[in-house]
Amino acid sequence: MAHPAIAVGSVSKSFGGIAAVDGVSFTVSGGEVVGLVGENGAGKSTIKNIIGGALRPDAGHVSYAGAPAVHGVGGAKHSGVATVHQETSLFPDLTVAENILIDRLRSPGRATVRPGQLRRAAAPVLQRVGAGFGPEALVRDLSAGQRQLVEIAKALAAQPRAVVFDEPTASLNLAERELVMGIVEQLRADGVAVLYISHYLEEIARLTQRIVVMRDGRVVADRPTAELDRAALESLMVGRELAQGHPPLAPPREATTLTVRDLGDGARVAGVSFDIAEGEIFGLAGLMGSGRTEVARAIFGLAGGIGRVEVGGRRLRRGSVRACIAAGMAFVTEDRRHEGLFLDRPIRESLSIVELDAVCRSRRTGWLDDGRERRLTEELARRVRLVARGGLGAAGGSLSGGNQQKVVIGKWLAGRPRLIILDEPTRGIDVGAKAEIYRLLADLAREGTSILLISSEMEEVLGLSHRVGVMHDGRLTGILDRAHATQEAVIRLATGGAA
Amino acid sequence: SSTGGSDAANGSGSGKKRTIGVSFDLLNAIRQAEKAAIQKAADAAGYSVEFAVADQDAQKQASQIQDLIQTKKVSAVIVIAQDGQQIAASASLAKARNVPFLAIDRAVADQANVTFQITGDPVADGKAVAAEFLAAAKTAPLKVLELVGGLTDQNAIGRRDGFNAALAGQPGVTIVSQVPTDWNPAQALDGTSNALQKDPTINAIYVPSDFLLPSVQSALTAAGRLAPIGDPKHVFLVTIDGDQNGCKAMQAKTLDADIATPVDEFGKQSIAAVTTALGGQPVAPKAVQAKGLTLNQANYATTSSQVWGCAS
Amino acid sequence: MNPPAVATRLRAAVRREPLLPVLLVLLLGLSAAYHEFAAVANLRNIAVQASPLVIAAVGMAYVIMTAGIDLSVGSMLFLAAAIESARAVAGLPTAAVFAVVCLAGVLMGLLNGLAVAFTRVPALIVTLATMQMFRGAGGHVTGQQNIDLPAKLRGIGTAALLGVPAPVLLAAAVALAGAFVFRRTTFGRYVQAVGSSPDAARNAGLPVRGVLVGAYVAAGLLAAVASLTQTARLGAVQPSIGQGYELTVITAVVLGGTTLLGGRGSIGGTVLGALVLTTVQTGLVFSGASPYVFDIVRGGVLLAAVLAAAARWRNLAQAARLTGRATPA
Amino acid sequence: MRPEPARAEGSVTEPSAAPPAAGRPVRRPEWLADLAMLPALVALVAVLSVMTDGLLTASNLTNVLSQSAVVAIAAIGATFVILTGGIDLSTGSVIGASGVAGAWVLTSSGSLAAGIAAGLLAGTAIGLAVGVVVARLNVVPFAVTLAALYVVSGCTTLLSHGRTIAPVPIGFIRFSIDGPAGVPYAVWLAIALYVVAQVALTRTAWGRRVVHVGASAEVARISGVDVARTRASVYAVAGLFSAIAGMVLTSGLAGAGASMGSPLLLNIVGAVVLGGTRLTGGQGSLVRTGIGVLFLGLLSNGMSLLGLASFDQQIVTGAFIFLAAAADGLLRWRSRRSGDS
Ligand SMILES: Nc1ncnc2c1ncn2[C@@H]1O[C@H](COP(=O)(O)OP(=O)(O)OP(=O)(O)O)[C@@H](O)[C@H]1O
Ligand SMILES: Nc1ncnc2c1ncn2[C@@H]1O[C@H](COP(=O)(O)OP(=O)(O)OP(=O)(O)O)[C@@H](O)[C@H]1O
Ligand SMILES: [Mg+2]
Ligand SMILES: [Mg+2]
Repeated sequence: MAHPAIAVGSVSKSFGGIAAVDGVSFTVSGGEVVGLVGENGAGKSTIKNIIGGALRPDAGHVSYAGAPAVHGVGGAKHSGVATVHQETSLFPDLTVAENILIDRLRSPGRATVRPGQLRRAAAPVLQRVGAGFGPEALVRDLSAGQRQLVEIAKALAAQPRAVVFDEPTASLNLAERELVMGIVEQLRADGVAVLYISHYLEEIARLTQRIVVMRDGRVVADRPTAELDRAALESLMVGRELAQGHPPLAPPREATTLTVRDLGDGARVAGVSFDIAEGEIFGLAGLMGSGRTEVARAIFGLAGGIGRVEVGGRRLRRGSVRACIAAGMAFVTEDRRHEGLFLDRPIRESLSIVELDAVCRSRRTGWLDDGRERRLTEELARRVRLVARGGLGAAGGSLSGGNQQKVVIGKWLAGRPRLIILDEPTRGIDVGAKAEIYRLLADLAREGTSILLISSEMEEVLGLSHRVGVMHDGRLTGILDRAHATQEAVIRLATGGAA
Repeated sequence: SSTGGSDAANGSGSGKKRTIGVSFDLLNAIRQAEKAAIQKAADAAGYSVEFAVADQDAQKQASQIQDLIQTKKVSAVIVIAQDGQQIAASASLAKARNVPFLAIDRAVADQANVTFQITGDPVADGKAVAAEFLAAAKTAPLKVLELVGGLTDQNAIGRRDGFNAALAGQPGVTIVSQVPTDWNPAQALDGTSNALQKDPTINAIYVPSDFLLPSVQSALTAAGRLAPIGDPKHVFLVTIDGDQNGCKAMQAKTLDADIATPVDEFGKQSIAAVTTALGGQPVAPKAVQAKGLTLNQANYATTSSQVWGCAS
Repeated sequence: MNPPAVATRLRAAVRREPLLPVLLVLLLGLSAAYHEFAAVANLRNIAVQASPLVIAAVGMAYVIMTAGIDLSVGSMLFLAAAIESARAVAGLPTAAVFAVVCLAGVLMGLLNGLAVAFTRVPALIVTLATMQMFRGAGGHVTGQQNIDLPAKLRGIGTAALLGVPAPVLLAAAVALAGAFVFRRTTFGRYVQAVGSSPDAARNAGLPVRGVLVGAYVAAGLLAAVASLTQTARLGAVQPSIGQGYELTVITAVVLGGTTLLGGRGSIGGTVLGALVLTTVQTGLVFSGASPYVFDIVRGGVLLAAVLAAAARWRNLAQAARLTGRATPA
Repeated sequence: MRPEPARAEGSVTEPSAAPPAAGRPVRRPEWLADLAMLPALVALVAVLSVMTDGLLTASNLTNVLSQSAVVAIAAIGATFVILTGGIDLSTGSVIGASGVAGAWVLTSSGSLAAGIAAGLLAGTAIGLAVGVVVARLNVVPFAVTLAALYVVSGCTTLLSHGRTIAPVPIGFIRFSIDGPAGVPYAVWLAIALYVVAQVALTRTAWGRRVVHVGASAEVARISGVDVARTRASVYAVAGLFSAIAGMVLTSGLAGAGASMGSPLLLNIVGAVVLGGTRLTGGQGSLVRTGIGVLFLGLLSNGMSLLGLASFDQQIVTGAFIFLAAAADGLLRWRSRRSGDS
């Protein structure tokens, strides 16, 4: 019989004495989509990196179509294996076309690079992934979501025999998710082998024929998709039963915490007005690029200065993050690796940074008190259920994506904020962690904290929010209360239709 | 007696040969000549020499002198100061350890702790150059381009002031442009080309040091003005120092005169002073200014042998 | 072609290289102030004086584009000159001498490149170290003496083709080649890619180390070429050659709008930067100002350029963001 | 403005000095990292002491210390700047400027206090100006400080007419000649400053913020750190320390000249990075810098004892700077090979 396109044989890999992957074996054959699921830190991305040649396994072997893998990214590419990275790996200063064709810049049969030819070669691939931007655009100017599309286009342009997707839809919204899944199905139809890593179990259920479940670096199950229902899958991943659905919401209080009037950033977003009451969770839905992030950043003083923002009735000086924090605001960024936490400083410092003054012996002197800092940070780590195998002294970069996100949320909890703005808080987070974060948000709301929740995950926004605001092309096109907030209504507003 | 001294020092195999520490500000052609002169005189007098270069770093020079005196325990130090003022600290250190402290080539401001000093006489050299210009001006009036050395270097200042003073109010010689070179060949080259560009009637150039000569020559070449003496295109050139460039140019008859620095004197007299001082006598006179030796086409045959640049 | 087209093209060019109008204004202003300035001969002067800087700066641009830096240019310049003047070498036929010097440049660059690419030592430190080593080595070769060059080696400093001086031709050739390689070859694209994001480069399996080495070799080679033209004009080799030159070269590159963060910049801008710097210098000589004023002016110009560049990149990003979204595939 | 992934990702490739070890060791790795260069220093001492005689004598070691004092003090400021991921090329000219300013007031007014105050004030002011430009307009420090280098040294030379300001009162010179235990006051001052600075770095919120700005300005900004203020403050501090160094140098040289500081720049930056403080910021300490300074100090002292020719000294220094840095780099690399390929 034909060899499987990808065969992973008892592969192990550890970082600084911590086993990230431990004796993992599975195969992916042409024309099948295999799902790889597991909690944050289970080792999925590590496996992907090993298959893609970016990491060398400590033990075990990888083979492509029967041929043992030559180490190195080049080797994998050469044998027709493409990977779509979780954290995109593009060149911000190069054009989209150059990024997509980075391996084949030279025009066929020529010694030189010809921009026109690159453009022509890139355009169809971009079309295929339904990108809304041209091959000439600089990646620097694209949003997180758009970058993900470029990343996928890059993989497809190589005409691969096998593709590994690592959470390709994490930064996409419904429409584009559909698109990507269409692409995956197309690939399968073309006989390409696909390894699909995702935390969206419905995607897994829909796309895959077989599911490999990882926990703590080991494979705990490798079964046909048909045999696994959602509950079974989750308990396999987490190793325990999960409380299903969203936690109950307490009704918001009377007093309004946040008042936003005619907010704009001078570029994309304008005329956004809404209020959030004490203890209310206000969802913000919309297509990618609709400007939700911009709104969040504008409120938090990171972008634009147009419009009025009040917290507890006190008008805020615009464009000043510190003023916002002083007024009790907190902001969980969508771009955790670059804005969320220090990748190469101890995790502890990322947790204590917001309340550094609080861990000083006396606020005025600014003398740090290690004891207090340790107590505070360990308390926070517990509250967000952080899994840091290296301890809080380890570097933030050594955490898996999900646990990094927990740190980013955790650092704000020290200050007991009145208003938390979360931009894609559960992006790239496993079901277990998600449930924890949902409960955390519900608890915070119950204690009276107001929450602005931006998410591309429809059922998350609908399930968690008292009210849902919908954005379209930089405008707030409507606000639906819980009763009227249905998928259809949101989509209609998000695509510019009337409420 | 110096030979006798040397016999005494070398002959007695006790190996107790006295060491002189030498610290230069930098090392280039003329410094090499000065180094050689010191070495020669020292060998003759039976001293060994510890040599250090400070790469134009005043603090480094201070450190080197400190190391020489305190750790190497040299019997005397001869210094070409990077900075005539800042060397004072080192001088007082030497005084404290009562090690004779001698300065050559560049004058030291505070003479209190200096045992002996022999320098060129930049002002006199500048005057000597001016004299050559005046002589030449008798035949035809000169329009002069004056290059100026580093504006923070007393020698450069002296050479400029002596020259200007001697020419003040003299008919026939007019300084049409002054170009600062900061002792930088490239700057001299560009400055000269630009000046020749600005005023093509320039027919004489004062080059304050031989090591700028090649730059000036190629600037002239580029302007098609490099011609031997007698040729109407010839530009009247006078320089100071008397190194190999100068001598070659003299032979090639493209250079009219060169005021040679008496580096051998520096060596001889400083080492002599060391011997006196180590002998316990006071050195007199304490400060000597050795005039430059004028080498021109007229006296070339007779004088060139005494010019260090022509010796090699 | 019709005027509006010309206008738009001009505007585009200016947007790409904002230094262009600056240079023109500078030239016009100086010509107005000093009537000898406008003379063809003088402009040729400026071009000649600028050419070593242009050549060295193009090499530096490549290095800076990879988010690196090369402090050893000045010393490479000196060591190359020293080797050129060495008895053993200077005796050879002219072509051979040039070959040897260029080879020396390549080797020096190779040393820098290998060190930067294979040890994780920051470029600043690597080149800080080699800066000293090369100068020391040069000192060995020359014995800290002034050495005249034989006439045959001064040719490329003084010769001219159709009235265009050799150094200018050389500089022009280097600039064109540099620009072409940067825009139109995989190496050039990789240089920008590596500077733009080393991580992504590694993920994409680009020959990161090869690219780094290549950039530094280019810098070394061009430093040697610059040295050839420079010494040919000076006619002699002094121990002080190239001291502090690295800062001038870097100034020219930064002036040209290349950011020290790597990934962004252009060869054309670099050339303009060198020209502006030289023009300012000549202007100061014409005005008879002291060299210290020159330092102050140079610093001021650099600062202005950097601020302008910073603002410019911001605007570009803004514009691109808005259009980038709009452009349909 | 959105973050520039290019930069942020760049920081990912830079390793954490301390790889996450098993168990929960928190500070020990930091300490080990701080002392990474110590073996190299010891080795150097060993080699030099066999090759030369009189290296390890008390008087010579005192000389090494007093000769290193100026660089040591200036390197403190440089360390803070580099910790934020910046660099200050103007250090050398600020040393000159503040020295000249101080010496001028000192000689003209005759008051020691006034002179020193003037010097420190001048340096701090320049540093602050540079810092404000770097921070508020946020442009690349390398370029800004390069410009500052030209402007400052140019102005100083212009104002002092290129002359050296001397002589300064003998009492002022004594400061770098004698002191308790035969060790000059200058050295004691340097040591004291190192203790203070190291404490400020590791034990105060300001120090922590400096490191954070270097580790990731974006993260710091979003977490409420006033990045601009922190940056500016760091350059002001650097200016202050350069000024102190300038005054010490003036006392050591019995006079101040505009260009006296410029040759020191290489040693200052060299010492900081040699000690193992990361040029991209976020990792480093004054312990490391101290080691770096001693390394370079001993090296040049040893070479002048060996009577090496100046160009050989340059070669050796260069080689050592590189080897030391490479050794450190290789260690980090090895420790992280497993990390990113
Ligand atoms: N470069 C690294 N250095 C040290 N430890 C690492 C490194 N990369 C990953 N790890 C560790 O390896 C384990 C697996 O990480 P990995 O990223 O594969 O998890 P994951 O399954 O992809 O999680 P997520 O679903 O959040 O992406 C984690 O415990 C993480 O801390
Ligand atoms: N990383 C980025 N760099 C530059 N511009 C960006 C970036 N991300 C988004 N933008 C711009 O900001 C505007 C709004 O994008 P934004 O990210 O806020 O959309 P969004 O609704 O938050 O969708 P998503 O969060 O999925 O990107 C768009 O014009 C986009 O081009
Ligand atoms: Mg992952
Ligand atoms: Mg967003």
